[in-house]
Amino acid sequence: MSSVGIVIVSHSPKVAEGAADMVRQMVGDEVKVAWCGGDPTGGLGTSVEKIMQAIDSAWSAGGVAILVDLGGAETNSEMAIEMLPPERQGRAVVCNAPIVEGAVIAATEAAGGSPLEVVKRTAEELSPQ
Amino acid sequence: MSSVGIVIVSHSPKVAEGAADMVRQMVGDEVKVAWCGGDPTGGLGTSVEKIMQAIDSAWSAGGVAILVDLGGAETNSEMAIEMLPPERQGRAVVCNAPIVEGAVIAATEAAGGSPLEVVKRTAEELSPQ
Amino acid sequence: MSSEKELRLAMLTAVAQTISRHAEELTQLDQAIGDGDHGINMKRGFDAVMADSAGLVEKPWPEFLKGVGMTLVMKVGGASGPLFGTLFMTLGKELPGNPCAGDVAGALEAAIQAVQARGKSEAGQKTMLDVLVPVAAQLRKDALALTDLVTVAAAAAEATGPMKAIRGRASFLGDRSIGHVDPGARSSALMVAAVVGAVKGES
Amino acid sequence: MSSEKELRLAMLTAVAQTISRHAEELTQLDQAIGDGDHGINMKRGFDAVMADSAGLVEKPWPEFLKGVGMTLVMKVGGASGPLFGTLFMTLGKELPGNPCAGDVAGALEAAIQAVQARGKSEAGQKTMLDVLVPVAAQLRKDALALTDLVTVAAAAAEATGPMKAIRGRASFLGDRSIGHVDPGARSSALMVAAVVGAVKGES
Ligand SMILES: Nc1ncnc2c1ncn2[C@@H]1O[C@H](COP(=O)(O)OP(=O)(O)O)[C@@H](O)[C@H]1O
Ligand SMILES: Nc1ncnc2c1ncn2[C@@H]1O[C@H](COP(=O)(O)OP(=O)(O)O)[C@@H](O)[C@H]1O
Ligand SMILES: [Mg+2]
Ligand SMILES: [Mg+2]
Ligand SMILES: [Mg+2]
Ligand SMILES: [Mg+2]
Repeated sequence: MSSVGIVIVSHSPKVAEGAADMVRQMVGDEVKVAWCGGDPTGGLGTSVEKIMQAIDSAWSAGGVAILVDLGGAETNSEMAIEMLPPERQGRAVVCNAPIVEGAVIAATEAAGGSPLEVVKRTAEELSPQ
Repeated sequence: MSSVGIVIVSHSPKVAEGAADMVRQMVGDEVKVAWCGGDPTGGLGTSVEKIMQAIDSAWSAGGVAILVDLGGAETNSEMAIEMLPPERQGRAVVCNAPIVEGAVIAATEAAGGSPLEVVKRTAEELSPQ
Repeated sequence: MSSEKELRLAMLTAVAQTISRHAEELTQLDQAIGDGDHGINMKRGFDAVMADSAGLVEKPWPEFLKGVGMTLVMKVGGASGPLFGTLFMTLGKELPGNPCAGDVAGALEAAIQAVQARGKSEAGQKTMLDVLVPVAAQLRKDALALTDLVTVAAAAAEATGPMKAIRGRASFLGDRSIGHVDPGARSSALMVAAVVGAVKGES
Repeated sequence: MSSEKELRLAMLTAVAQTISRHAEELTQLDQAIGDGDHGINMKRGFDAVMADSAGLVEKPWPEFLKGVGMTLVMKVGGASGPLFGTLFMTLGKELPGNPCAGDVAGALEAAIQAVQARGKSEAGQKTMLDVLVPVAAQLRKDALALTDLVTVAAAAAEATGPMKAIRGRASFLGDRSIGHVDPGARSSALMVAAVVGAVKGES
């Protein structure tokens, strides 16, 4: 499967899991989806380690689009991207789009086989502003 | 408490509950928050009845700001607003903002005592586009 | 049993049956360009309507239609719930207590207006409206040509295939929504056929 | 035990202790204008660093600092994690194996650049940068005036009180962020004081 993978990174594991459920309902198994949420000890927050694992499990030849909620989720995701093996960098991007709406839209676009830039752009443009 | 209440309406109960957790973490008990998610039999979707109950439980003299995710959540929320008692209509509004980010921002604004229009506008303007 | 009451029951039963029989097909259409729940949603809605049918059909046409619409609003759970719900509720509001064939076109036109307002949508966007609008036009042209009505509705549903979705979840697919019939258009055509069948006394 | 290694251990211990002692205060600052977890986050980060301290202090300064930064990145869990983590990692990248006082200002300036890039932020936005930037400037002016450094850092943290937050969660509060000290600014000042204390041989 080379369609772009989707990674959902929320401060709340419930939000991340629920958003992944909504993605699955739209795209079934056509797209790899992974999610993570919660700080390293399970409180509200994010964890670079969990983000790296989620990126790994959603990895596809087409790269991954990462959807985040607030500040720390974004900063930690960008940090995680920099810690990827060099050959994966540049093929993992954080979308400037709302986490839930953006994940559904990005996944729908990915299911159509669009490349990473198009998946990212579609999530950013089609989401409610 | 007259600060604007926050209602979170997602297709997924997990998303709605997790977003409410994030709101609570930001504003504690300063703002009433209610959430609902799932269709009338618990699948992914929304339910006008549950939305009306959530509006009722977050109701405040300042009104309620409703955050929704995709299409059906918005349409069902607008339907629910029309079915409110006349004296409550016009004091319940759907924000054109992302559900998770918008809920946190709207609640933060509501905690400052801003009126409904300002809460709505802030959620719509400050959210990632 | 008054014949009007019988007609209401026949219509309701026919619509609920066709939705139930085609639930799987509607869900598959929605799987192709949406979230794959339209058949499930519609069946849940009309099952709830049928559970109330004994009481509903007792009421005169306006209250009957409003009751059906309200149950759909409450039970469908998808975007189609408030949209079809608004359609039926507005039909109920517009039709007189003893409607004749000539009243239906105007009531349907008003109901379509209400659906458009609720959905922020219009015909041409690959939705239920692409069936409802030509059906209203045909009714306006000839309120008694029932077989034509079914043909128009079925053709209009088919004609959503080549359209690009502009509203609803299918719009997320952009050009890839082209080539698939819209589920809400299909369910609208099924309901028209069922209603006409009931009026003609088929079963 | 080499005196450099002792110094690393003293610094680490002093920083971890001050964070732990002020965790409640940091969390309260964050409750006022954020999500109320900054003390918890920082304590989790430095507890993890201390759990590794025996191994970390064995390493020369660059690897030591990179190790501390990496642990903060992995364990803090809030926005401050990658930001302070980047600060320490960049200090480690910039400093030579045997740094002298004169090397610190330049390394800190580079580290601040990296934090700004990571946070898409700059001084004046009511964040940790509002302490880090004046501390670097003071170091550039006089790398040996350690007491002044502590004074500058403390005053800079206090000075975030009247600022309006432009970055981080506190920015959601708009004008209401005014009148509260920024938690990350306060933790930065605490760390500066702890490091200076360790250098001066206080405990
Ligand atoms: N804004 C709208 N205006 C008109 N019809 C719409 C609109 N949004 C969706 N629909 C109709 O609803 C159908 C989908 O219904 P359903 O699957 O039950 O809801 P959901 O999309 O919430 O899962 C679409 O096929 C379309 O005909
Ligand atoms: N973009 C940013 N640039 C610089 N510093 C920031 C930025 N965002 C947040 N901070 C700092 O981080 C602190 C908050 O850290 P913390 O509470 O641990 O994380 P979170 O905000 O994710 O809960 C703020 O007080 C501020 O000093
Ligand atoms: Mg559907
Ligand atoms: Mg649905
Ligand atoms: Mg915080
Ligand atoms: Mg936090």
